Amino acid sequence: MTASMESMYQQIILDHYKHPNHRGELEDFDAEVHHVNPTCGDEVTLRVQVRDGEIADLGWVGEGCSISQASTSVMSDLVVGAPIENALALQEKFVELMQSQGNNTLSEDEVEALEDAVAFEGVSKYPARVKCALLGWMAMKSAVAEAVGPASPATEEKS
Amino acid sequence: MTASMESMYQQIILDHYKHPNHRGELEDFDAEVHHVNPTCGDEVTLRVQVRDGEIADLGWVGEGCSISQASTSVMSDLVVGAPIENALALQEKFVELMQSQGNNTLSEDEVEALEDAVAFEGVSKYPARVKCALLGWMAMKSAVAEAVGPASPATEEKS
Amino acid sequence: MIDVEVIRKDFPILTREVHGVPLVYLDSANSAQKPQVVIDAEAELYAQHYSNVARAVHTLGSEATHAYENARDTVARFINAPRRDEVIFTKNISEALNLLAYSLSNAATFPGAEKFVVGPGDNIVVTEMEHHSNLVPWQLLAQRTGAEFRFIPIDDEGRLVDAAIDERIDENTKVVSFVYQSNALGTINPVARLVARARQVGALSIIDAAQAAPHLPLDVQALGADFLAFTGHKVYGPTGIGVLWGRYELLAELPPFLGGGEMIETVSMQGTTYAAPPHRFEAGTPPIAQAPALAAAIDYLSAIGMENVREHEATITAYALDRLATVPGLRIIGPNTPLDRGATISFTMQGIHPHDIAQLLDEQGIAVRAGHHCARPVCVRYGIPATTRASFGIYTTPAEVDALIAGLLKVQEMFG
Amino acid sequence: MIDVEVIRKDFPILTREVHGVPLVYLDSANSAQKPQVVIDAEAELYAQHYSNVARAVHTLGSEATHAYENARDTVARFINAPRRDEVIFTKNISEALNLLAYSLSNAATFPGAEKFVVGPGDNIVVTEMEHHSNLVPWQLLAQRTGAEFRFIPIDDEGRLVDAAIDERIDENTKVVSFVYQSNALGTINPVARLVARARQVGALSIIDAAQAAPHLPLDVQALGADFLAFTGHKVYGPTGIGVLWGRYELLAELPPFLGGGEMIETVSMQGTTYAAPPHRFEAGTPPIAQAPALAAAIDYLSAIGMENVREHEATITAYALDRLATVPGLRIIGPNTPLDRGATISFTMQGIHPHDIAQLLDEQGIAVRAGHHCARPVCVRYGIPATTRASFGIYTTPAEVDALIAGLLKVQEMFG
Ligand SMILES: Cc1ncc(COP(=O)(O)O)c(C=O)c1O
Ligand SMILES: Cc1ncc(COP(=O)(O)O)c(C=O)c1O
Repeated sequence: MTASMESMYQQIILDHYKHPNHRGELEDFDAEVHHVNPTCGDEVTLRVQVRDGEIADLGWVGEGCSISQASTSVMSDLVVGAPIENALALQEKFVELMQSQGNNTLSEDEVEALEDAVAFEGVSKYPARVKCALLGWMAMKSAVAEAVGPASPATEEKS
Repeated sequence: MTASMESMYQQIILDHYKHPNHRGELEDFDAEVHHVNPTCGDEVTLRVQVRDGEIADLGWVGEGCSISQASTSVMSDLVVGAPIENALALQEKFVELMQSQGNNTLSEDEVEALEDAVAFEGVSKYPARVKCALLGWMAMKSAVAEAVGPASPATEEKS
Repeated sequence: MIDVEVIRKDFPILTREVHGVPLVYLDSANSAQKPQVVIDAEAELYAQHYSNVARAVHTLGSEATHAYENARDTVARFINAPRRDEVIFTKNISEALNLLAYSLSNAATFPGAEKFVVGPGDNIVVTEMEHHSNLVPWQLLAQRTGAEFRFIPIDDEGRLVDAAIDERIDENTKVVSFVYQSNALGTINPVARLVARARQVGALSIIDAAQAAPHLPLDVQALGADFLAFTGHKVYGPTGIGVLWGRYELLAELPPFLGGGEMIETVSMQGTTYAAPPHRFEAGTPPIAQAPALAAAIDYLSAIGMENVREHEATITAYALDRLATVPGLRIIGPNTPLDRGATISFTMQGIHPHDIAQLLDEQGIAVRAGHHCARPVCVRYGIPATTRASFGIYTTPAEVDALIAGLLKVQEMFG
Repeated sequence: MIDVEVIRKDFPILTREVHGVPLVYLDSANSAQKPQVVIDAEAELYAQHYSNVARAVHTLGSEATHAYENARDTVARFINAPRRDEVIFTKNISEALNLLAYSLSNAATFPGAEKFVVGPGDNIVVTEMEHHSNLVPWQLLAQRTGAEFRFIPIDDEGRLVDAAIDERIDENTKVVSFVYQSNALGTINPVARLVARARQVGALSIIDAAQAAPHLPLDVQALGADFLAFTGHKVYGPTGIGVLWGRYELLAELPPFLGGGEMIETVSMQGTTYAAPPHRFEAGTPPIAQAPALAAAIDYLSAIGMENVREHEATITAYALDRLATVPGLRIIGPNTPLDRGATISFTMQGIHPHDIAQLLDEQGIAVRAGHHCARPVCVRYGIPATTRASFGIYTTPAEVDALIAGLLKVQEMFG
């Protein structure tokens, strides 16, 4: 394996792809979203449960390349149990990383907070694949917005 | 004047422009045509009189650049009194000369037959001006066709 | 046979390394690389003979016009067009196909163009294997006019269902537009059969030759269709230029598409009359520098000889099909024998997404494409999200096919 | 001030001779010459980083995409666009203007685009000094939709008749499209006034900045119009590329124009959904190599500074107007003072046809244009068949103006 091959397909990504976390359908949930990447056909269906301003649980099923599947798995690990605010802040940082075209300017702290998600940095050089890496993160953001949003007063009661 | 300036604006062209031949309205004619070069606004109205298979007379009026005016004058000199067949053959040779893009392959005899019209050879290098040089010749061809054509049985009687 | 090693020297990019390994470019169906003569033709025009064309009466204008119009002659010879003024320059083949679709809908309000009108009750037929550029323009035309949009389905091998040709193309068909060689499957379609059926019902026939032009000799007189189009960047030419060829009698009556400079005869505020073809369809400043560069590409191909190109690519394709058959879990999408197919091979591999395959091949220096190749209905037809596609050209060597096979095996190992 | 002699060294063609004399290129309004950096940018992309864009997942694809999308950023900065995705690449400005005209007529059959529909009772307003590329598309739109085509007349000095602005643009006006700087007259129009009036009546405003972009700083936010377009080859960039800028909210709702690869979101035989701007309007393979070359041209201009460009050209123009006034029988068509006019001067000379003038100047190495400059209504307005036009750019020197004057006097002598 060449050095860049490693950078792109770090063991982390392949591991998550082969053994994804939080994969499965959540029974008890506040919102469900279905996101598709039309250019490559990757898709994910994601459910979240929100309690006391935290993402209490999250489950997803999907089809797609290793990048989209592994990224969704990594994202799940990072946000389950996290305050919504932190999850969305992480999401923003991840989007930034993906749009960096290989020249990220994140601080060390930010890099640390992204944990395994930093493995996807190499993807940012490939515009066609950035969307794959973002698929799960975008779905999470939509689902959380739906679960807590003003459009969903039901959620208000629960919090 | 540079050599090429001379080749393009030979004295012949300027002379014909300043003193055009056969300019004027023919009273007794078999056909009249009006041709316009829409790209530069040059125009010519041309009348012919056909007798015994010959262009007995021709007259024209027009507006335009020296090339279109001089070319029409030169053409008139060449075809008045000529058998229609010869006039049309000359017209074809002139079109050929104009489409030669500066590399004409006419024989010496053909060149000789074109007389003053050979002065326009330099024009063939300028696509935008070829139409100017052809204006009068095209008008002559149309007018003759109209005068003798099957569409005009009146002409039949006259011949 | 052609000498690939000699040819490769003409393409500067082929000496490049990618991720520290020599480039193996197997994505020519997406876009072909450029020989130095093409790059030079464009640069030389700018450095020595540039000016706007047609409108100028000065020397540079006449030189640039000459170069531009010479390119039209070159294209006419390349496709054996009976007349040079049947060759229209567009920006790419997508524009060429849209030009036709818009000219047809413009017929509804254009005096004298009644015979081209398409409307409710009429239908437009394409195939299930079209590139989006020969599919969406016709869907949009149907939407604008109320005509029906239809397609001829494909079978499991990636060939048109023959029986459907006579059925889908019927008395109400106004347009039959189809791809000569499929960019997604490699299939070469029965052009004569489709053109004959179109003619039988009085429909216009249009050939998308984007993938045929780089690979086989084209002869519009022998093909017999009404229109044919191709795109410069796939025939080793520059981007920014495409070609539409059409029968002169049809072009002469077709309403204009884009309005602007140079496509007019005379303009007034009360109304405008239009120039004769091809200028009627070339509004605005054309691809002045790209036309001679396209001509250089065509001259380059012609010097090799299109029959030699076809032969070379047939050999490579047969070799690649044989070798790919040895890769476990690999499935060819499209014809898996060399018969009636071109040098473009799509496939899937058990359990590995095409995007992962392509990316991991790239890490080994091998450029292939992954996705639906702008022909999503093909993927839908075979129930797959995407394919990986390797496509070959005049510079492709058997060693590059070997590199592809080795690369695929390595990918399987990583995902194993 | 800028150092013209230094600039001239960047343009290889300026060392050329024509008819044995050094070239004096005074036809930049027709098309500008190219600095070496522009020629090199295109050549380098082909030789080192070429591949199709967007669709590829390999390294060359990512490099080419990067270069292409970077060019979009460069253009966005050049015109101070608030968002990069408001910048659409077309083949030239003619396509950009037609794109708008067709998107508007497509609104009639495009669900959700009702607000853009144009039809009987509505009107479309241009000016009497439009280039055919900003005139014919609107005539054709009127023809397709039944809307009325109107124009704002010009006065004897080549300026818009101010009173007509409020009169012609009325409550039924849907589109006001006008030239910023006239290519035939040199006039710079009152943009703010026209945009304000269009906004007042709820019409879309469109600026043809083909002749403004090379000469003065452009700021779409300050100009306030809804759309603005320009063309690559006039800003010292390559042929084969143009730019349409539009407000994002409008682009987001505008129906597509050309259908094909890369402008879609998802395609099926039953129907298609479209990508977000700018991709929705960029069907097919874009001008991949031309985009970085255009960016190189813009970077080149920006390094000089557009304020410096304007200042240099104002000086040359004032000088040329002074000198031309000394030529007997010469009449300026358009403003004959430097106020609100650009570096493009049209004129006639008593008794000598413009074609003859241009040809005889060419024989002296001086390239000017003669004709109606694709703005025939202007010639009709002044009752002349054509004009001779000298136009200046960043590389024009006072000595070249002197050569023009001497050349004109020589022409008069020949015809005397
Ligand atoms: C004012 C104006 N608009 C539009 C155009 C058309 O530009 P293009 O031919 O590049 O489309 C031109 C130049 O020819 C022009 O001067
Ligand atoms: C069969 C076919 N048709 C049309 C196209 C569109 O070509 P372009 O993008 O150059 O318009 C392509 C290539 O992308 C193709 O393969």
